Amino acid sequence: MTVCIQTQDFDAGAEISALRLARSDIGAVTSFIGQMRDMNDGSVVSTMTLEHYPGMTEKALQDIESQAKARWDIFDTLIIHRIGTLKPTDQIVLVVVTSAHRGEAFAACEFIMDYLKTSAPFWKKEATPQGERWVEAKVSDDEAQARWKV
Amino acid sequence: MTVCIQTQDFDAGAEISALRLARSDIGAVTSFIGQMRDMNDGSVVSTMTLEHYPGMTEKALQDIESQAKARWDIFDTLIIHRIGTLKPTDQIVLVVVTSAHRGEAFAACEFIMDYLKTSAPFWKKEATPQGERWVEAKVSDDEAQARWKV
Amino acid sequence: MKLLYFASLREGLGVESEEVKLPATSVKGLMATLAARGGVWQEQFDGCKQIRAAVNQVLVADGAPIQADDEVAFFPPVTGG
Amino acid sequence: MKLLYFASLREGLGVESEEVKLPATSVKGLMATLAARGGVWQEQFDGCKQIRAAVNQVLVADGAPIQADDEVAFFPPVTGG
Repeated sequence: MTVCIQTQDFDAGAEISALRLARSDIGAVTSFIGQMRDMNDGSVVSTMTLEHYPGMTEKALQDIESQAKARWDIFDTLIIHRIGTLKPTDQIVLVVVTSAHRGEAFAACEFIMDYLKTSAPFWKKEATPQGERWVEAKVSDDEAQARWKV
Repeated sequence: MTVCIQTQDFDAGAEISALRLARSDIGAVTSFIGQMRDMNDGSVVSTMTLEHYPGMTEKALQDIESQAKARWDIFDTLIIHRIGTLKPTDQIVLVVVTSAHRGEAFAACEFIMDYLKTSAPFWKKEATPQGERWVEAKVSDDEAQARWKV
Repeated sequence: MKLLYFASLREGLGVESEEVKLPATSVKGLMATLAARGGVWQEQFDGCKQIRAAVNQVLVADGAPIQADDEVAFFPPVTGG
Repeated sequence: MKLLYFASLREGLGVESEEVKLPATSVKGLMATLAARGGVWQEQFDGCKQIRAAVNQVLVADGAPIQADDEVAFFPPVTGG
């Protein structure tokens, strides 16, 4: 249950290794990396700047991890989310989940991403040839979160 | 679309990096690592030996990747599966999927694992204090695969 | 009461944060009070734009109560990840 | 026809592979022929144990046809991953 908000890049391989070697009863390790695309909504994007709400961000991500832990039989979770200015192929977010079995690890990892997308206070601003623009929230993200409701 | 069957260990971080940096339109990278647990069915397990069917294994895994590619809008897939003798916390299998969006990447990665579990010709033999024993296939694996049927 | 504004809403208002003396109310009530300031405030809080609210750093619905010493943040739907 | 046996089935039979001269048949037909050898063969192929078959390295159902020059493999349900 770790949450990091940082400007610097992260070493996904090292983070995954640390989590997976923490216990010898782990059978499944799922991970997700979100990275910056060079195109969005039909426009070339040269850089992206991530703003967040310090204080609330950490709370929101810890709450998402707690919900995942309460819901699935998992051992540990890690969320790293970057802020500041990024360029295409830069890593934005890493989520890692360890469990005895793969079904729980997959579900918890996807759940964390779906909740992060709709309830963690981050906002993206893109630089395009037509100027800067704020990324609009997607209806599909609300729908992805809604799937997890009981 | 890569399949590797090998006795040596793999560097999951390096493999994930290679796939995710291959294109600048990738937004989502999902990965799964299966690793050896020190307990199974209530018994301590000291080592595990993986047997496979050379020739068919490669075909079966390539077929699973093709099915995933036909079914979801994904860019690339990687499957590495080890054979030979492993000890607890050793990595057994790595699956990596890249896509523009996370929903497709998560689904394809889990689909590949579920199909691998029921249709790739690998068999595990465990060494326990009570002697050697073949791991029995699980009904839950058949059920996991059956979910993906149309 | 401490008020915070983020992202496009912060840019639209030209204000990042402010301290205000207001009685206990609800999210909806506070938004009406802010819209009544007119100009860019009315434009942002007239109900046409999707605005999310957090009270003491927890996402809440429009009907949620607000106490006089709460930290209240307004922002557009989030787009992280 | 080339026959291959894997994992617990290979150990139970004490045979890894063999070349046999048999006419075209089906998976079910071939299993009956092997069971008719008696002893460990009957024990393994009597229908009580779950056995999977692959013809020319593709998983098939019990009714699948087998040609005289096919590679046929028998094995217990797989347990990789």
